[in-house]
Amino acid sequence: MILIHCPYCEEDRPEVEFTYGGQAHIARPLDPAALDDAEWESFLYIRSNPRGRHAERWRHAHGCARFFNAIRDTVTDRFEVTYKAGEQAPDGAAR
Amino acid sequence: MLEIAPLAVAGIDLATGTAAVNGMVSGLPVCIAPAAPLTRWSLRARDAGALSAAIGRALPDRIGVVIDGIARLGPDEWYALLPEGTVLPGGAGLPVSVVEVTARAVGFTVEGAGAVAALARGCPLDLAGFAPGRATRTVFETVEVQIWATAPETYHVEVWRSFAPWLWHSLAAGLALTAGLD
Amino acid sequence: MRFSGFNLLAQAFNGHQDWPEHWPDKAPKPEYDVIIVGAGGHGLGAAYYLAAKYGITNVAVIEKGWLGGGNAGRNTTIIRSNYLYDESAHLYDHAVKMWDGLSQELNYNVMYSKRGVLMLAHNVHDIQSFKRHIHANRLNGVDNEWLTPEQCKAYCPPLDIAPNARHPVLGGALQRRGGTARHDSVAWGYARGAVARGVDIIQNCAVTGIRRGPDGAVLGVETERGFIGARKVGVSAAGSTSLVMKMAGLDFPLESYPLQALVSEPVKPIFPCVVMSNTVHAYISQSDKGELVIGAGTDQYVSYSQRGALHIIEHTLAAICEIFPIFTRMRMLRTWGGIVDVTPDRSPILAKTPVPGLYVNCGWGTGGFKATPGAADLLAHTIAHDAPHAINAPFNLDRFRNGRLIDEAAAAAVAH
Amino acid sequence: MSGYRLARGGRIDRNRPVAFRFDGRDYSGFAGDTLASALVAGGVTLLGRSFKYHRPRGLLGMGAEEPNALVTVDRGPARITPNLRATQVALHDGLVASSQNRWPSLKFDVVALNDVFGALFPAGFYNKTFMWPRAAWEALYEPVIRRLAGLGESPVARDPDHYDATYAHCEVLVIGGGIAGIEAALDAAQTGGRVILIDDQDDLGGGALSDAALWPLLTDLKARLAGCANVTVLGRTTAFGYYHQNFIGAVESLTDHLAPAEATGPRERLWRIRAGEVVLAQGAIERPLVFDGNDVPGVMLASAGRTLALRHGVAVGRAVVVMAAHDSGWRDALAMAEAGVTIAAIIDIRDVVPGDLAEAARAAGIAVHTGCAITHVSGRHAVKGVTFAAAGTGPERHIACDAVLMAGGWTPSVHLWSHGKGSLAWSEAWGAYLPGTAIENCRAVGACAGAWSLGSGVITAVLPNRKPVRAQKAFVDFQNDVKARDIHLAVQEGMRSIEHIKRYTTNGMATDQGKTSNLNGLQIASTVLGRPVADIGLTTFRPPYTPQTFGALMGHHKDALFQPVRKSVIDDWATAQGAVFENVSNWRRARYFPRGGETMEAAVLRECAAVRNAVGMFDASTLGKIEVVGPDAAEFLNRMYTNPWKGLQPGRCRYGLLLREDGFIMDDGVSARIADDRFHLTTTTGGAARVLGMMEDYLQTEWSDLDVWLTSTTEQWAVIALQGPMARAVIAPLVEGIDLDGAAFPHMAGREGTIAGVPTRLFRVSFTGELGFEINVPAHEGRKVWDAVHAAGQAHGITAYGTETMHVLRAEKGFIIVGQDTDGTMTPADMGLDWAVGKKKPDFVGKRSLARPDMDAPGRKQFVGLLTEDAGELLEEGAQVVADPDAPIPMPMIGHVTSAYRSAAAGRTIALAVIADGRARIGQTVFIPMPGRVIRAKVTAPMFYDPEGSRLNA
Repeated sequence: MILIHCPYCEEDRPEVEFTYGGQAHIARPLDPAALDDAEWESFLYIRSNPRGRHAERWRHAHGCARFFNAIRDTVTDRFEVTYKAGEQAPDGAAR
Repeated sequence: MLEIAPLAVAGIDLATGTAAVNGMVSGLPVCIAPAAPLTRWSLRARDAGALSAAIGRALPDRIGVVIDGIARLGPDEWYALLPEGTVLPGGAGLPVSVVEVTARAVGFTVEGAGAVAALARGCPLDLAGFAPGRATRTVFETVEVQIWATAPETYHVEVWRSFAPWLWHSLAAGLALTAGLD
Repeated sequence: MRFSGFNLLAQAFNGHQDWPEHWPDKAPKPEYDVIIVGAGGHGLGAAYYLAAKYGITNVAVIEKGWLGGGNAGRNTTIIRSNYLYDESAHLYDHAVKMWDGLSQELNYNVMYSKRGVLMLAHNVHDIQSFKRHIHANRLNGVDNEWLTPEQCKAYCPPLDIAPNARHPVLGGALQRRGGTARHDSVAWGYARGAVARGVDIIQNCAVTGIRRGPDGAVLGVETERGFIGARKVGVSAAGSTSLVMKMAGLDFPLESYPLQALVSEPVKPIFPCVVMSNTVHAYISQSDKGELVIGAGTDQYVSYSQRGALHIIEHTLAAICEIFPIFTRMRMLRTWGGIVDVTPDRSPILAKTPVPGLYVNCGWGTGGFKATPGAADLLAHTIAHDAPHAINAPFNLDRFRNGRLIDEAAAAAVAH
Repeated sequence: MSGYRLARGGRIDRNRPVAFRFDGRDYSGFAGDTLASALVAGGVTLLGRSFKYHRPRGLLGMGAEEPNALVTVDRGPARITPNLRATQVALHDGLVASSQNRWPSLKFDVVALNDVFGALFPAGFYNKTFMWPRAAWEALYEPVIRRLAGLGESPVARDPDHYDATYAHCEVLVIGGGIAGIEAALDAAQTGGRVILIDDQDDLGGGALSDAALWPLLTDLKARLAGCANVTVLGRTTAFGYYHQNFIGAVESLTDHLAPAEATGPRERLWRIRAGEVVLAQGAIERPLVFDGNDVPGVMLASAGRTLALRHGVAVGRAVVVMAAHDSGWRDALAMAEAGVTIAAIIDIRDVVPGDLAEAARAAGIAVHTGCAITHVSGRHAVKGVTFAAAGTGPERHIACDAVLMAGGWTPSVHLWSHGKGSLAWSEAWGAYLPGTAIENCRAVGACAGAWSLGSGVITAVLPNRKPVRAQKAFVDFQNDVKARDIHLAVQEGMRSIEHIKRYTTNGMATDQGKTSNLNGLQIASTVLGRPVADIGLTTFRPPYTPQTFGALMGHHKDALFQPVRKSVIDDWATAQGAVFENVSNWRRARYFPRGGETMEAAVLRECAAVRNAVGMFDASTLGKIEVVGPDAAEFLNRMYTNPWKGLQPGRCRYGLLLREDGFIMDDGVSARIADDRFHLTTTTGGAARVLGMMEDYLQTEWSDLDVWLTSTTEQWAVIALQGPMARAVIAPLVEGIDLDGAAFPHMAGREGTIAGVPTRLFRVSFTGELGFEINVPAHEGRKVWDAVHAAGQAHGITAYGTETMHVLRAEKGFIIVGQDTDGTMTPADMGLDWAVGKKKPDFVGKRSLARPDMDAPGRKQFVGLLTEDAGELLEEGAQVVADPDAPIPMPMIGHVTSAYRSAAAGRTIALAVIADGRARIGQTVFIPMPGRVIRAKVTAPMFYDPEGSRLNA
């Protein structure tokens, strides 16, 4: 049961209050019609799936109900940092 | 053929309790009772000031804090538990959302020295530090609830109506189960 | 030396001293015709069929750890082919047909046991979904039959069909040819068979890069133990596929999730078949050693750590005991986690890639073991012919661009 | 000394005899005994049979490491538990236990034939045989193997016991209640934070309980501990798993140590503990020695012998020989001698032994043989004597004895440390792995950290012996019957990784999970491979530390509390009416209301006729409902749904179609615009949470500039669907503030007013094709309004109907049900819903995906009607549709039946289906192959009733 620091509640809360939202920073194109099928495929389906630092989205579904972003190490499952939706990942910020 | 005895009480037969239940959890007394009728409001706005003006009531600024029956649950979300009959202005045309949800949820009170232990059976939060005047949305096992610390060793639990029978019996089972132990 | 009861008896008299090494430790040769990355059941099997069916024996299987140590060594060993769509039914049934007689083919007892896979229907939606599977399976030549609750109980006595259960059993879809096999024996059987036909298996040799020529075609792989050349490289690395493919500049529609499973202490067998329930998200069988083998869905987030979470185990066991209340007093002996690679439509990718000479077999998610012989055979075919077989042609990379998905999971979506 | 109970000593209450039964015979022990100690006291040495060879097995250890003494305990009907370690079964009055894995009896086990022909069954034998003849595997070999498999019997009845679970938090969690653990807890207590101390015994003290010299210190420490209010001691509790960020799973046994009559409340409790710091004090496990005959019942660990003597006042034998490779063997022998046990001799493999020990042994009259090794143990069901020789190969000497104690050194318990992903460091001194560096806030103390002085010794693989290893019955894994020779065979056959050796031999895969076999297996592999142990490494430690009850891990998610059943406020009324229910997602909904023993078909035909001809009422409260509020409400819905919303006037309703971003239909529902900035959105029952979650995703992360907020109101509103020509007449007398006239209140309009005095949002919405209203009232008033409408409807023949009738009525109109007619792979065009797609809208969720080549390629399945040639033939939902029923298998399929019903309105059966290029096939005949026959049907438009919609707009 991982403890996740919710950037809105500013508290560490248990994993069962959260839902996972997939890879982060894949912004939906403002004008989808402008993308060709390969670019649209990348937006929909291609994922980095790294072994190591992964920028991803979580939602504090049973808490403040907000989506936020996180950098997590997919080998140790340790959260390096969490930050609010719309913000960029603090580069290399170690928590 | 392997005959398996039928269930004594099935999930479909559970009903929300209508009277208080008293018992012990980890050797401490607890009383679980249906809460008094209330009105409930979901209040949303990007700008707390606009919302406060729209409904004419003060709003807590920190998430997890309650002021006069209104808790701040998120960056743009407040939830009000107000006396029966209260009506709030609808905020029409304003960049706010005022929605009455009185009937959506049912409230229980969990009181006594064993209240934290009773809630800890299913809530993963460290409620020891959850002082009166705090409120939060969290879970009890797989069911979403809100927990309000209304007074020392006194908690108000909000749960959506259709989950209430399960939650009532899960809380009550903790009492009967451990009542005889210590 | 041939495996047989006779030889076992003969060897009993001299302390079994003459059994040879299954797969001698080999240093990699500088050049092979084909390199398979990943010594799981699929990879070892592909090497075996390249040698056995296509006479391509100058093959190396390169494994970063110990052979059979990935998902092949840690799954719940279920075999079935009652998938809905034509493409999936043909793919998985190709494998189930090959399971029959695999022990004899490999001269290695893989203990394929046709004990039946029973999928339980708990609501009207399940009934409609399973009936659709049964009718489609019949017309695709895949056995699958509808059972009433009483017939389900007769087939699997520990089942509780009480009408007032939280999720009452309203019937089931039974594939009698489904069942289980011994996972380690499959990997070891293929490894022994491949080595006997000239294939080199190189363990503890992680691939660190894919070298390509000026025309972009594959030249071989960089490894911890130096460069190993090959014009054809087949990647069958399950959860690590994304990492290996990035070495060739390819981004894949894949995400790797932990999949937890557990076994109970061994008891006298009482559970005759495999039972699966989509509604409560759990499945169960009893191994030939007497251990209940129990699994469920994946954890919710991408991860390569095999630690697993306690609340997943709690929900899985609650689900199993809801349908089999007699097992509440059984005890959990061991839990473990595998890393499964999942595609957006939950169907595998078994195809050529945009890089000439680079082939991929991945995306099997939670269902890779059951497909082992079929996937191995088709990967060998695709490599040997540099073109997919008709059965695996639909499982290409293009489907995610043109929208021609094969979405088995969607068909099970929750009801109206 | 009567039997094997010592005249004095032991931490038992000799005034409280305890009667119990084992394998049908009566015995008696004392309070403070375990089943194991009481049996040894009663002279029982044969306690079980090994898994593969069914060799006779006696006690080996004294706690969680016990691989042999596995028993079944019977606490009454449906309370029978297999595979319990007798060393961890507390004795209580009336305990009934029995041995396992033997037929017909423990003493005369026929299956021991496996042992007689053991040479035929080395490690991995089952891979080499059972392949001929091919059918024999399933017909003969596997059934026989399964008959012999398993240890105890599986429970066969519903378990009447309850289980409990709880979370807990503390600043310091100490696991292991020995001296080191208690001291760590006392130190932690000084900081004032919450401290939890876990120990699997019912009495704190761990190893010290068997060391009389430490009892005074123990008594003092336990007294100081009792004085600390902030320390919680959990006895009879096993910490079984170490998860992320110091989250520890533990199970407390609450009643198994009590006589069944006194056992009230839950049987076990799962503790989910979040700790600031974890201190591991789990001690170490003594290591057996590997020599010919080391599995004869009566051969056990020296620590077991000492515990029996000092803690339980039981002599393990009348003449005991100790085979040592470590100083602790000598100390145990001396302590046992002092307690009155006759030690016949101490044999030590080492040439040189610490002088003080040798001296003390001679002073106690114990024969000492250093530099020697046991080469054989005589006896089958009990030890009769040992043969030993200098360096194992010198001239043989014999000693008559009835027990042999092995002291092979100690293995620090690093199980939980490893679960927590702490690194391990090889220690030559211990000949085992010690904790390295932790990644969690965790430290190890006492023996499990290698910081406890138990003396020193040498590490041996197989004791030296003239006989070759393959000729020795020298056991490494006592339960799975793994001999040293099996590890040699594994390496011979090419298994070089420890993981391969473990899986090939099954060493360490029994119910004790290698606690006494992993290190010996590793040491033997190291000698055979010629590689240092530290290069080979250990197999992975996985939870649980010891086997844990499924029931405990489920907590209270059992029986009625397994999962919530969501019921609407009308459910009680439906139950009273004798409704038959169905599960839909986690709701339960009334499916039909049989009267007088009607079948479902008969009831549904009656309910349909009532709606078509008079009026019917239906509980639609379970539909998902979302209040969309804010200035940008219409803009937001415009971006989410395929339909245009900006032009919809307040007071009007619109059918909305929602796609996933991949272009496939995900949900639908009718929504009403209550005001410019307020919509009342409806979703399917199953899709409610999914739709709200998806909308919040887009709103919060893609379009966070929009001023609009979503509030779930699914359970705020009870919803009564009133459908039928008489619907308006029924509610006319109840409604105030709304002009119900057809023109003033047309189809797809929404008004606010009151009904039966209750505020309502009244919509003219019809999912049946009849004049229809959906009455939304606050849920706590739902039943009152339902009753009022039901009463008002009596004069008009009002009839309650269920989901089955709703399905038939909507099918007659060709309305789709998402999740039944669609399966997540259909586009709006496929389902004939292009009219709901706003062509002028620049974008909506899924629009770009619809432009992908395959999304409107020929051959896509399209939504159509199907009318069987035989009007009475009811198609089966899910049946496949083919163009040519005579094609060979695999027969090409062109679609399937999604919905099929008997229709009163159509006077025949009707069906809906999705068929490749379906619309182009309207009028053509298609075939539905069923087992043994083919059904012919005509493709039609998906519409069977009032195509013009005249009744709808009445």
